[in-house]
Amino acid sequence: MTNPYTPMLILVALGAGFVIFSVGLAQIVGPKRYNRAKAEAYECGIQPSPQAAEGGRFPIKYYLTAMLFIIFDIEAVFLYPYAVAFDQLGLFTLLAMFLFLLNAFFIADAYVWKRGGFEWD
Amino acid sequence: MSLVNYIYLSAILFSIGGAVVLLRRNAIIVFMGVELMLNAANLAFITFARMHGQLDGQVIALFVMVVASAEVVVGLAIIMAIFRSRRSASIDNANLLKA
Amino acid sequence: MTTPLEIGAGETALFWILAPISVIAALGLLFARKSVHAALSMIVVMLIAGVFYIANEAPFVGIIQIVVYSGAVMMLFLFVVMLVGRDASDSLIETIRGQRLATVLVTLGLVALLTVVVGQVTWGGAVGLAATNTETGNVTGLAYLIFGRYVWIFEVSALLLITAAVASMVLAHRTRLAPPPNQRAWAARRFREGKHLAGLPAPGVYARHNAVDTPALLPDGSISELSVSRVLAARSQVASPERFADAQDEIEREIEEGSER
Amino acid sequence: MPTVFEAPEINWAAIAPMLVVMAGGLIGIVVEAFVPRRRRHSVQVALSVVALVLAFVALVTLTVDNRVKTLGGSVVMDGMSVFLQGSLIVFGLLGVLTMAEKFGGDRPDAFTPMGAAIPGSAYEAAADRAGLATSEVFPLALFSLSGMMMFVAAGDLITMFVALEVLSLPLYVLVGLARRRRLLSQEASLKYFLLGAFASAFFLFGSALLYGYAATTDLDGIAAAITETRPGLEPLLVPAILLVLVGLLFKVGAVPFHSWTPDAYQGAPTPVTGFMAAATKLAAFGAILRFVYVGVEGTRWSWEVGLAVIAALTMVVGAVLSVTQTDIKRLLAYSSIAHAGFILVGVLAFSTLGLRGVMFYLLAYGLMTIAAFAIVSMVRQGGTEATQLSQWAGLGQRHPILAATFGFLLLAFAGIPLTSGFTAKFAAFAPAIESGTLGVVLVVIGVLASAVTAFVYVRIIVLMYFSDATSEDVVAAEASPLTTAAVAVGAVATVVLGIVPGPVLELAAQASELIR
Repeated sequence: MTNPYTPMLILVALGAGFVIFSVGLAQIVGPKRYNRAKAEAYECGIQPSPQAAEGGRFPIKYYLTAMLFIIFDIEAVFLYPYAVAFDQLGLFTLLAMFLFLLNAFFIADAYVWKRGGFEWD
Repeated sequence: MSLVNYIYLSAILFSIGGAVVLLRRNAIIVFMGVELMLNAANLAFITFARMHGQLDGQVIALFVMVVASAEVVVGLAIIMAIFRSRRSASIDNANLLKA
Repeated sequence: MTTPLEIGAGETALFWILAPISVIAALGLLFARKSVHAALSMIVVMLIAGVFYIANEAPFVGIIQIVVYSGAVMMLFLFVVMLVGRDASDSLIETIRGQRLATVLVTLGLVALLTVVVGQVTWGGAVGLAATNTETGNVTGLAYLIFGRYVWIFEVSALLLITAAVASMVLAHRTRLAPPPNQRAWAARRFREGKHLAGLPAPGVYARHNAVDTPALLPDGSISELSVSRVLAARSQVASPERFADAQDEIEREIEEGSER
Repeated sequence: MPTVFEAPEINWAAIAPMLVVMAGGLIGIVVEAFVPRRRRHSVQVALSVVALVLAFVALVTLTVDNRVKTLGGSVVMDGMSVFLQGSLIVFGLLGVLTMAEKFGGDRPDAFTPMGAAIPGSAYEAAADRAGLATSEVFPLALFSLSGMMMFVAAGDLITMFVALEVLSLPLYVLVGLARRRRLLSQEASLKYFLLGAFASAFFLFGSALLYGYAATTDLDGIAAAITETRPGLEPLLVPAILLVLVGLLFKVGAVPFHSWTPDAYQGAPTPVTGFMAAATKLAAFGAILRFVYVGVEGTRWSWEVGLAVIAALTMVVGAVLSVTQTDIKRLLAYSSIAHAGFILVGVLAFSTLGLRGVMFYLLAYGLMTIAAFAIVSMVRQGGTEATQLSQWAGLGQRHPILAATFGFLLLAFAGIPLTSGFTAKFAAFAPAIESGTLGVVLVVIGVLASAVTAFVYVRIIVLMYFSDATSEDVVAAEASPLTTAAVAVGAVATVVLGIVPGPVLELAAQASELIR
C-alpha cells in the first residue's frame, strides 16, 4: 500500500461492483409488467397539484430553487480555502471575504427573498 | 507516458465540444457542448499548472468553474423562458429571425 | 523543484483506462438521440475530468469539479431536460444544405490542427506540484493566490453570481399578482357556483378493492363519473367497478348461504 | 510559488470608477429588494445616473493621475483604459437615458412587465394591468458596464475572461426582455447566448494554450515569453493566439463570426440594441487592442495576414448584406459589422497613431449608434416600433427634424465629410496606409465598402424625404427629455467631432499609451 489512493480505488471498485450487481440482478430476476401508469408522475393517477404551468412537466419554481442552490454552492467553494488558511491570511482577506459575501450572498439573498423567490406556494 | 497525453485529450474533448455546438440542434445539448469545451480548457489549465509547477492554473480552473456555473444558470433560465413560450427547445424551431 | 517529473505506472494505467471512456462519453453527447442520455454522458466526462484533476495534483479543484460541476450543475441540466420534456429529441433537418458536412470537415480540421500542434511540441521536464502540495498544502497555496494575486477576480465573481440570481428571478420567477386562494375562498366559490357543495364524491371502496381508478357507485347502482380523476378518464385507465360489485354480491350471497347452513 | 501570503497592492484611485459603477449596480439590487414597486423606476434611474456621473468624476479627478498596474496585474489603468472607460461611462449614461424612456406611459416602454410570463398569456396581461415593470434592467446594465470597464483594463487573460462574462451575462438577459414581439426577443437572447458562450470557450482554450506556452496569463509575461522564445513550445503559440482572437472577434461581430449580430440587434429592445452596439463593440475592441498590442505583437507576422483577411471579409460582407436588408434594425446591424471591419483596419496599423484612430472611431461610432437606435425606438405604427424600411417612407414630410437628425446620423455612418464618421475613418485609415502594402490594400477595400454602405444610407434618406408614405399612421412618438437628450448628445457630438475634432483627437493621442 504505497499509494494513498489505493483504498479509495478499491472502494470505488466495490461501489461500482455493487451497483452493477444489484441493477443486473433486478433486471434478470425481477418481474416486468408494463403499465402506462408507471410512466406518470404519480403512479396512482392523481393529478399533480399545483398543475405545471402551461402543461410543462414540472412547475417552474423547482427550477428556481435548484438554481439558487447552485449560486450558494459556488460561494462555499471560496469559503473552504479561506477557512483552511484563515490564520495566515490576515485582515485584508477578512475584508475581501466580507465584501464577497455581502455582494454575492446578502444582497442576492435579500433580493430573492423580498421578491418572493423562496416562497413555495 | 508524458503529461502531453492530457493535452491531447483536452484538445480532442474541445473539438468534440465544438462539433456538438455546430451539429446539434437542441439548445440544451448545444449548451452542454459549450460546457464540454470549458471543461477541456480546464483540463489543459490543470495539466499546464502541473508542468510549470505552479498553482496559478488551478486557481484559474476554479474561477472558470465559478464563471461556468453562473453562465449555466443564466443560460438555462433563457432556455426555459423560450421553451415555455414555444414549448420546444430545438434551436431550429427558433426561426422567427430569418437570416 | 527542477527534478523532472516521473509519472508512475498507476497514473498511466488510470489515464489509458479513463481517457478512452471520456472520449466515448463525449462522443455520446454528439450522437445521443435524447437529451437525457447526452446529459448522462456529460456527467461521465465531468467525473473523469475530476479524477484527472486529482491525478494532476489538483485535489481541491478535482473535488470541486465533482461536487459542484457533476453534482450541482449537471443536476440543473437534468432538471431542465425534465422540465422541457425528457424526449425532446432534436430534429435532424438540415437548415443549410451541406452545413453538416462542412461542420464535420471543420471539426476534423480542428482536431487535426490541435493534435498536430500538440504533437510538434517537445516538452522539457515537467516540474510537478508534489513539492508545493506537501510544503504549503494545496488548499493553502490556492488560498494565497485566490486572496492575493487573483483577489480582483474573486471579488468580481460575486457580480457574476448576483447577475445569475437576478437573471433567474427575472426570467423564471412569476410574481404573485393576488394572494393565493385559501380554503375559505374555495368553499365560498363552491357555494357561489352551487355545484358539488360537499365536494366531489370519493372513488369507490369495495370489500376487496380500494383504488382511485375505480369509480364509486351511485345509490341506483350506476357509475359516478365524478369520483375518478379526469386524468385517468382521459387516459381510459378507469377500471370497471362491476367486477368488484359482483364480487361483493357474491360474498354477501355466500354469507347468506352460510347463515342458512 | 508564494510560500507566505502577500496581499496585493491596491491603488484605490485607479479602480475607483469601476468600483463606483459596481456599487451602483449592487445598490440597485438592494433597491429592487426594499423599495416599493411604484417608486422603483425613478429611484433606479436616478441611482444609475448618479453612479455614472460619480464614476466619470472619479475617472477625471482620480484615475487620470494614477496610471498604474494594480491588483497584482489584473487591472492596468493606462491612457487607453482611461479613454475607453470614459467613453463607456458616457455610453452607459446615454443608454440608461434611452432605457428609462416611457413614451407617455407609466413605465419603461421598451421592457416587458414580467419576463417570466408567457407571451400573450392572460398572466402577462394581468401583470401589465398590475403595473409591474422589470426595473432590474438598470442594475443589470450597470453590471454589464462594469464588466466592459474591466475588460478594456484587464492585464491578464483570466481577468479578461471573467470580465467578458460579467459584461455578457447581463446583456443576454437584457436582450430577452423586450416588451413587444417577445418571442423574437427571447430567440435573439438564446442565439446571442449560445454563440457568445461558444466564443468565450474559444477564448478560454486559447488562454489555456497561451498559459502552457508562457507559464503565465499576464499579457506582459506572454510578451516577454515571446521575445525570449521557448524552444519546443513554439508550435503552441500561433494556434493559441488565433483561438483567443476568434473569441474576441465574435464579440465585435467580425465575419465569419457575425451571425448573431443581426438577430440579436433585431430582437433586443431597441435601447438595449443601441447600448450593446456602442459599448460592447468598444469594450471588445479595447480588449483586442490590448491583447494584440501588449501581449502578442512580437509574433504578429504569423497571424496579421489572417486578421487582415477577416477585416476585409468583414467590411465586404457587412456592406454588401446591408444592401439587401428591409428591416432598419437589421440594416444597422450589418452596418455595425462593416464598421467593425473599418476599425480592424485601424487596429492592423500597429502604431500609436493607429491606436489613437481606433479609440476615436469607437467613441464617434458609439455616440452616433446610440442616437440612431434611440430614433428608431421613437418611430411607431399603432403603438409598436415601425422597423420595416417601407414604413419609414415619407417620414421626412411629417417629422422633418427627426428625419433630418436620422439622415445626418446616416451620413455620419457613411463617413461623409463634416461628420464625425469622416474624421473617424480618416483617423483609422491614415495610419494603416503608412503601415505598408497590406494596410493600403485594406484601406482601398474599406473605401469601396464605405461607398456601398453610403448607397444604402442615401437610399433611406431618399425614402424618408422623396417617397410617399405607405400609411399615414406611422408617427414619431412624443419623446421625453430623456431620449431627446440622448439623441441630442449623440447628434451634437457627431457634428462637433466632425467639424472640430482637434481636442478629442488630441485627448486620444495623449491617451495612446499602453502600460506593458
